[in-house]
Amino acid sequence: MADHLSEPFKKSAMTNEEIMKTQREMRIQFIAFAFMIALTFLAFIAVGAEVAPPGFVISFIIFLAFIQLFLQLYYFMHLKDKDHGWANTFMVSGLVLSIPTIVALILIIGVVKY
Amino acid sequence: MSSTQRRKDRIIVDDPWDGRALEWATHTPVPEYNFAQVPQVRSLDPLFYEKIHGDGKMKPTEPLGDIHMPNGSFLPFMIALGSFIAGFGLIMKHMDAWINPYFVVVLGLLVMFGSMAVRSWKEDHGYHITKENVEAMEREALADERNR
Amino acid sequence: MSETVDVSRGLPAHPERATLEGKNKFVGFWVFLSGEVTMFATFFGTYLGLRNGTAGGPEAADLFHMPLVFIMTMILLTSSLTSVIAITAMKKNQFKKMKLWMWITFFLGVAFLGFEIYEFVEYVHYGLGFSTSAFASSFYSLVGLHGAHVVFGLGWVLLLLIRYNRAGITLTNAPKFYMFSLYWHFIDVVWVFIFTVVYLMGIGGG
Amino acid sequence: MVREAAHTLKKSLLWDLLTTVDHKKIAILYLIAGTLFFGKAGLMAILIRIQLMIPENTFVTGQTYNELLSMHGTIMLFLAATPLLFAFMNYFIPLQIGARDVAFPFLNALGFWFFFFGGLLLSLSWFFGGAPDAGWTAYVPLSSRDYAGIGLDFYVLGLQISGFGTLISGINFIVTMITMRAPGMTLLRMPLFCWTSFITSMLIVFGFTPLAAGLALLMLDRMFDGQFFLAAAGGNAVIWPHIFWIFGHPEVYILVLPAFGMISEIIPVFSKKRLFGYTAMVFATIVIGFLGFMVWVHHMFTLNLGPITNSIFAILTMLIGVPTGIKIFNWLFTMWGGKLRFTTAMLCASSFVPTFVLGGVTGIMLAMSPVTHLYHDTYFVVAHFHYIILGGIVLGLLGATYYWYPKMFGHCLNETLGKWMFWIFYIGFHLTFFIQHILGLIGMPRRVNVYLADQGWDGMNLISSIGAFMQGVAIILLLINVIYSAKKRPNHR
Repeated sequence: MADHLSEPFKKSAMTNEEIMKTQREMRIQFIAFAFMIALTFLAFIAVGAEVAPPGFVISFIIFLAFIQLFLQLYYFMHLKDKDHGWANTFMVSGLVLSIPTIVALILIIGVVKY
Repeated sequence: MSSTQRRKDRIIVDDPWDGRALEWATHTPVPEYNFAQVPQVRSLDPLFYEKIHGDGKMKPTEPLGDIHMPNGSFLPFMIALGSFIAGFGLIMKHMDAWINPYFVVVLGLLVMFGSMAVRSWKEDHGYHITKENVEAMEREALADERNR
Repeated sequence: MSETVDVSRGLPAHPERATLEGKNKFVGFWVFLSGEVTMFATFFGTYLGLRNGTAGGPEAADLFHMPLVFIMTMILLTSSLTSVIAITAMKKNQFKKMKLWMWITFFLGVAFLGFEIYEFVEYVHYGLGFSTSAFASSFYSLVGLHGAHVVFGLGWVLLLLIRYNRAGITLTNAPKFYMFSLYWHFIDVVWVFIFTVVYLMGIGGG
Repeated sequence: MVREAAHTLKKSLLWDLLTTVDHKKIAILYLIAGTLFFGKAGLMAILIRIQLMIPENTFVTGQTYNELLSMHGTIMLFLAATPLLFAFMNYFIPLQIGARDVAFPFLNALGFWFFFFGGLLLSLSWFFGGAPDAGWTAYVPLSSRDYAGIGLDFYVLGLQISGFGTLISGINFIVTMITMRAPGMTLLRMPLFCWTSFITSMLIVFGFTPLAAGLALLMLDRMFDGQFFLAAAGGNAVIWPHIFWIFGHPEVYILVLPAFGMISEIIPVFSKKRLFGYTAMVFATIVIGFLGFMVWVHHMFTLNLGPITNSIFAILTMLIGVPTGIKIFNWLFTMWGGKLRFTTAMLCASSFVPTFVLGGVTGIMLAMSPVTHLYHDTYFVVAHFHYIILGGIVLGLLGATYYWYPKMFGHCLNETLGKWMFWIFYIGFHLTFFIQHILGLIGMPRRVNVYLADQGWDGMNLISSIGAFMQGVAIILLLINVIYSAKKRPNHR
């Protein structure tokens, strides 16, 4: 029991199919990484170029950040996989409950009264 | 045998209120492994269901066997003690302390994170209560129940 | 309660979740991360609420330099990828490869941390102390909290790498490495929002 | 002695308690520590009532009064109610779902010790220059360096540490209920106590993290001269109440939901009927948990944040009445036509229902933002939340104590003493707090340490204090019962 738990393995129990799947996943993760780099570039350029009005630029880069969030969570952290139901439940709950917090701390701190 | 005697007097009945949920299905006092065999749940209010549709005992899902249990540890106390020392050190900033408060803070953090590191470093797989022990304990509990 | 794992066939495809203990850690760590989301949200909210409160001190647009932030972002994003590679190697039972990529992740993290410390020192030089203004306080506490997470993560992975230097991949350390990689990705996610909300919005006005 | 000998080297009891990771022993530790803090904070409440018994009393000074008041609130919520609930959650969640232990036994112990040392740190404040004195909400600038002494430092760090413990335990309970359920125990077969504890733990995860952030801000502000709350440096004092109540409102549900669960366990057993509308109960719990996060601004209606803000939060607050109402009716329908046995546990559980309705109705009244300006910071508010906390949480805890005591300690508590305790407590409770509704409506502000004789408040305050003494007597009766029953071992079936 206990000896099994700290014993290294000689081989992997992966089937060929699973190895293929892992490799496919790796490819997808490289693509996701490329996307993330591209999105970062885009965000920096959008701000650095100073062509668009700030209001638009800000909503644009925040949108890009949310795409990156999605890529990280669902591809790098495997939230898209099976057996992640509870992980999804909690992560989505956390993100949803963060929204009123952030909105309140920006908008309703008594500076402007809505 | 004096402690058996003591327990016999003390423990009155496993299920005094005619309960419905699983907690009334184990012995009293609850053995450290809770259930010798993990019960099969067949309905909401599982124990009540067995009282109506079965023999009033939970059906087991597994044969009696070794039971894996976690080891006790002093580290939780140490980790919390470390945080306490660090916290007190921070407060000492506002006292006329004879010692540099940051010394206390660092000491506390060392105790805290050091204990965490020890926890991570030492592999602790717990221990097993052997099948024989479990059987003996169960027999004893049943005998207690009959003697009441 | 690892009785269910058939050890003779070799490392299971998901070693981090093969035992009940691993599965517990897996679920528990995700719950912990979701709690971290709301904690960081509070810090982000505080920063966003106070970022115009400069009280005559230095402002965001005067301080932040795009190139530095860009390099830091790239380093952290890359370290996120390297930890993914390490975990894939772990699943395939390639211990040496996993170790290599975990070390690379570690050093990328150290580089990031170095830049962050350099950056903070620089800002203090420009007159942005912690108690200069509400903007300064909330900036340092948000970015500093992220930095503290990085420090903790680095200490954690260093400990794991030293402890399991020769151990190979076991059912005990696989969950640990996996949880570290989740943590590291999470740090990266937070940084994505920091560079967007703090730095780019600071430079881009608004 | 096989049962005790199994894998135990001869260890002393103290060492066993310091190192245990067994959920049942940790539960007992929580119970003892929680009872001690409960007794301490209860004593403070009695002292407060002694001070307010007669007009212009000089029993304690204003400063001491402030400290008593702040510590009473802080200890009761963080260090008494929470661990007492955790005691029952720790003991009965694994048993009710058919597990051998919680998911992380080590973290379970860690959670307890964090809580314990946090509480210890907070209590040390009495010996190092005064307890916190800015109310349990510690609003800035009252709690800033300029106005508050070292007590607030103890408040910030003590709560931070005990908050870690609570958070760790919350995560632990969640994972236990996700992965450790016995075969056949589907989610919708979990006992309602487990369900409410699950939602409570979720609220802990999402509520205690903002608290940790808020306390960190206050700590930075006080210890390292941060400028979060000072308008002169660009800060904003409204940040703190926001963060505090983003945590603080869910905190109320963190405490009351397990009490709901206890009531939902007790009522079916003593009605000999299954719980009416189990599924509706579960979903009502989830909805309450979610809405609990969306209403915090109703604590800040008088901060003048604007009419639209106030309206939105007023409406959301009133919405909570709907799932709560579902629960109330389900309890009533469970009892309806059942074979009722009025044991002490059942007395507590059934009297919980009307008491909680009273607290809920005043909650709806307070949710109306225009009228709140009249009620705000009066004894009406005090009466409202004590009806929720004492009439809800404490009655639930008392019921659970009488109900689960035989499982935890092997013998029942004496019923005659129990019934005396219940009636003295119940009558005392209503004497104390019902009258405070009226006191509040005729204008007595909360948190004052003296009042003048000719304001028409004397008689009512006297009655209120007498009620408080009765509650104290009731709790002493409970302790006597514990000792008495350990000797006599009564049996009931």
